[in-house]
Amino acid sequence: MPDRIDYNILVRMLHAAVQQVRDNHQNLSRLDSFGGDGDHGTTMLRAMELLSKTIDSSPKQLPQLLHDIGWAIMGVDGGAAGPLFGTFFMSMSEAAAGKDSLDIPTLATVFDSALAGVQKRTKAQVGDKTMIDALVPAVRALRDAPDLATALQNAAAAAQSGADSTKNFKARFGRAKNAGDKSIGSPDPGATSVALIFRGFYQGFHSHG
Amino acid sequence: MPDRIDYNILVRMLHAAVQQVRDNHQNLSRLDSFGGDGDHGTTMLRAMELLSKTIDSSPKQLPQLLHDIGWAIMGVDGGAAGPLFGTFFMSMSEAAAGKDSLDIPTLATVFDSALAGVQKRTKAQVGDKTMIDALVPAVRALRDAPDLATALQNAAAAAQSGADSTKNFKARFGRAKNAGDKSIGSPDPGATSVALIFRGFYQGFHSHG
Amino acid sequence: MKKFLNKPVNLVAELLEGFVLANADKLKLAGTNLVVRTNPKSKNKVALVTLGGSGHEPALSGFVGYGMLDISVPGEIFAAPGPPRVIEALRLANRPAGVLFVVLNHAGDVMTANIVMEMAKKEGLNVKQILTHEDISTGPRDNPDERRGLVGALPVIKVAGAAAEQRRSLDDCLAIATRMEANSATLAVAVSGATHPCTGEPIATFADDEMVVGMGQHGEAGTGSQKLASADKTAEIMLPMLLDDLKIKPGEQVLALLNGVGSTTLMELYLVLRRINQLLAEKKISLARSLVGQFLTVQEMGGFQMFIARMDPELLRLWDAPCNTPALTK
Amino acid sequence: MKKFLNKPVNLVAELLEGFVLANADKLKLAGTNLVVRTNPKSKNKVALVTLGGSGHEPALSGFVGYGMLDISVPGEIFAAPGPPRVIEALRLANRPAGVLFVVLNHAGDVMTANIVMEMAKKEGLNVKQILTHEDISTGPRDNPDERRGLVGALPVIKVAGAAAEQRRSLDDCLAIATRMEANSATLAVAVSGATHPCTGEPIATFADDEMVVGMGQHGEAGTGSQKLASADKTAEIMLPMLLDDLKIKPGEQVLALLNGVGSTTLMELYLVLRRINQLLAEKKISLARSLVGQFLTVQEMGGFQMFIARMDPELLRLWDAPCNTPALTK
Ligand SMILES: Nc1ncnc2c1ncn2[C@@H]1O[C@H](COP(=O)(O)OP(=O)(O)O)[C@@H](O)[C@H]1O
Ligand SMILES: Nc1ncnc2c1ncn2[C@@H]1O[C@H](COP(=O)(O)OP(=O)(O)O)[C@@H](O)[C@H]1O
Ligand SMILES: [Mg+2]
Ligand SMILES: [Mg+2]
Ligand SMILES: [Mg+2]
Ligand SMILES: [Mg+2]
Repeated sequence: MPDRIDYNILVRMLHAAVQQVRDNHQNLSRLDSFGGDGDHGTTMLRAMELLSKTIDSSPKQLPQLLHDIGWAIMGVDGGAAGPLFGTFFMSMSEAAAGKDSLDIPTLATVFDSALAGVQKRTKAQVGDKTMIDALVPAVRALRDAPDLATALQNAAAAAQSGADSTKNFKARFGRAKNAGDKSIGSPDPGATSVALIFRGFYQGFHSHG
Repeated sequence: MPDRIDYNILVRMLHAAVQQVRDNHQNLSRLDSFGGDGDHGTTMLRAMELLSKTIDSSPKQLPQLLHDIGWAIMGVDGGAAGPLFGTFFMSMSEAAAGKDSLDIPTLATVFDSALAGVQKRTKAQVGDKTMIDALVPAVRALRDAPDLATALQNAAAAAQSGADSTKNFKARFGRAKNAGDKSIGSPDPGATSVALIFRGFYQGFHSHG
Repeated sequence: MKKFLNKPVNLVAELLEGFVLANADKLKLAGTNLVVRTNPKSKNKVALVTLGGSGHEPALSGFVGYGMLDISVPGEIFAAPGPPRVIEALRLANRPAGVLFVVLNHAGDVMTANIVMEMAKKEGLNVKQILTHEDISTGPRDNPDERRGLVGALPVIKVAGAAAEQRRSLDDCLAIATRMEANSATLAVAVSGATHPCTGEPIATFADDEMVVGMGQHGEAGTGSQKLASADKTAEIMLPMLLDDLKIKPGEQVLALLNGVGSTTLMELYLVLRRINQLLAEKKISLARSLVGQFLTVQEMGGFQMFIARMDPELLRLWDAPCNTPALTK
Repeated sequence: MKKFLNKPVNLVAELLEGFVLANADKLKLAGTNLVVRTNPKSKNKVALVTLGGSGHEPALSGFVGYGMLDISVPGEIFAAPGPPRVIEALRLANRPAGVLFVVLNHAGDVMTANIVMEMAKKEGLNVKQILTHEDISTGPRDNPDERRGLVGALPVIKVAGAAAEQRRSLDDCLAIATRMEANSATLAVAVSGATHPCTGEPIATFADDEMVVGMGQHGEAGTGSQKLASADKTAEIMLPMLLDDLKIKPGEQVLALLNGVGSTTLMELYLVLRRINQLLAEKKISLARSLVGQFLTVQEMGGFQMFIARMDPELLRLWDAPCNTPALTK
């Protein structure tokens, strides 16, 4: 396994994340239909297709790619998810400024920045049944891993269990907060998207032969 | 039985007609609901209540009363029935001009005038499933009767069988014409109203003791 | 449909009270519930008067105001007013310049109008009548008696009203209204019914995936029951029927009016207008003007009326002239 | 509900095409589907920009035109536009006189607005933001973050837009908008749901005789599920809650706005306005102005928003000032 994520590896990771959302977007919309407005899968699919297109159109340079992806996703016009996931990638780019590859401490810093960026946009805390519930543990899991593969594997697992944990919560942010108890029993769609993306990151990294 | 209809007898006849519609207005609306818009009973009830009020407010003079009743019914704002029944009474009044009572030939003339007035307002012919189907035979029956009681009894019977005959017709006038075959099987509401009114005329005349 | 209503017998009186309250700068009630302008038009100008059932708000009283109507006589729900209030309106409007009396072709309205026109003649009122009947679904062009008057009354009132404000004579106003009317065609499509606000009875029923082309304002059955189509397809079905009826040729200019009748959204109507524009362009017909809105409604019914008219330079100028009414302001 | 639609992914682009076609005298598209005035306002006047989801036609793009907005940034159906198109709009509107940026309090809109305001600051654009949040059902007056922005955006845009046309400074326009906003209160009631035009999914469901006071624009549950009431009774339930929230006292002047959200008819809204007028008279509060229409809709949803605002002479003057937009013309 490589000990740095360079442009090419990042692209593989991103493509794998795109594929995860492609495969699961219907489930994401279904989850959003319990408390929200049922469009999260559509929005995420559009965001990921834009991501994929941006890889083709953007200069082949790591921070620039992350920036362009973030900006493209911001423009998805799909409600809360666009600005939040857009901010995620744009904040990654800020922390990756000047770097053409990421070693493990840099990767942790980059994801810390992504989390901080998202948190600047929302007052949602862990437990409020949002993407924050998957993002916080995923980013935390990245910090103390011995190598990149373990870091990304742990992050994916933490994101997944963070997403799973939202099943029992009552939504306190986003559209779903107005739905009362309707969302209890199913995981938050945004948190589920975060888990899919981190799973993709790990798979994309791992498949690197 | 009297051989002239004076103001007082006319008032009794009118009151009895009002009562017939009061007792049957729900059925009239029901009949209108098959092909029309279901309001004929309501409209006729409003027309007849106005008739009844007009008797109280109008000068106690036969042609004037018929005129005022016609004008009041014209103002009922209920679609086709108001102008048609209003014309009916106003045209009676025209033929009764200058008379304070009606003998049998005059009565025939007065109802001929009523029918002619209505026919001026509509191109509907016998067989088109409208009030014309009851009105034409009723007025015809009045013409050759030996006395007023027989005249009014025959007219009531003829109106009723005219109304009954409409059961098998397909509406070609009024709202019901747009309903296709929906009105086949039930009598025309307007024709049924005519039958009720003529029944009332006869009863009111007859009850005069 | 669940409606916010009070007692049915008071419905029209109460709705008129709220209506003039909401438009107090433009309208008030006069006489026996006649809707008149707050600031009456100069007596030197031709007056426009119309009549029609209620329950189609904002029509027809919503067209009272500068540049359009002077008086509207609202009837009961879906029912023409009787002659007494209509002759009252014509007496009120009567003036040397004359009165143009706009009647939509529906049996009750026409019956009332005929009675009233006879009275007006006897009384020596200076009134001329124009009958609107542009619904192509109920009869061929050469049998206009059978054609109902739908939203096409709006353009007729608009251009004749503009002519009146420009002090054109009664004969001119009538000629303009007649020309507008003769060059108009409307076709309706319905996809869901409504309930009568007084009786609670359904007006028309539909199969789950049914749309009915040609359905009338009160749920009168149309001939064109078919499967619900897309916005584009619906435009492709309906527009050619209208162009055909009017025999519109390449190079001509048309006005398109899309009138939502209730729960069909403006969003949907914009899609239809977009396709109309494309289809006209293909045929080299120019979409000179368009108007999209809910002008003549049928409660919460789903569907719309597509109106097309051949326009000439004068009609276009009159169409563009200023007006200030609750339902249309230019 | 059966709708006339084409492909969902093209819905917003297509509806905008039809929308600007129908209002070509007032509007056009610029940049990335930004709705702008056909005749731009002088650069010496403050510009007004807003953003918001589509599917609520005629809102918000229907308020673009003389006396109201300069640019509207329409998002996808029921979804805020993302920052890129909004910053594009602010750059386009930017001018020495400044830009007033009107944001309705909905999570997505606010998130976009916050990002964009940070960018605008960095870029040195002369922009100030006003947030509208007058829905009294979602939070107490002292917790304005929880209050959604409903039809109250219309009067805010109207008075601030009028001030801008009168060459008032950006600070003045902001102060006027803020005063209008602070004196506004809205309460919604819903009786029947709608379907999402892209997914076909129902937005909110109701029991047969249920009405829900406080239901939001996207079917967000309200607190006040109760039995469907008459027009009079509904006014009697809702109006006091608004007057209470605003602490309106006898002798004060109010503006009442009734916004039908879809299949509730103007007819019904007129009944409600009539009762509001009576109730206000009883309390010696003056109904200075009123407006009834369908301005901010939620597809074919049944129900309406009742808006009340305390007015002062300057706000009334600005409310009465001329405007010329698809949805409101004075
Ligand atoms: N204020 C918020 N803070 C954090 N996450 C949020 C917020 N609002 C929404 N989300 C996330 O976005 C998801 C919904 O996204 P999406 O359905 O695409 O947007 P919308 O709710 O505008 O339709 C939620 O499941 C949640 O995870
Ligand atoms: N054109 C017409 N000629 C003759 N009678 C008519 C005509 N139109 C309607 N009617 C009569 O009126 C009746 C319907 O009256 P009503 O329901 O009160 O009016 P509307 O049809 O306007 O609702 C019909 O049953 C028919 O007898
Ligand atoms: Mg959603
Ligand atoms: Mg959404
Ligand atoms: Mg009827
Ligand atoms: Mg009727």
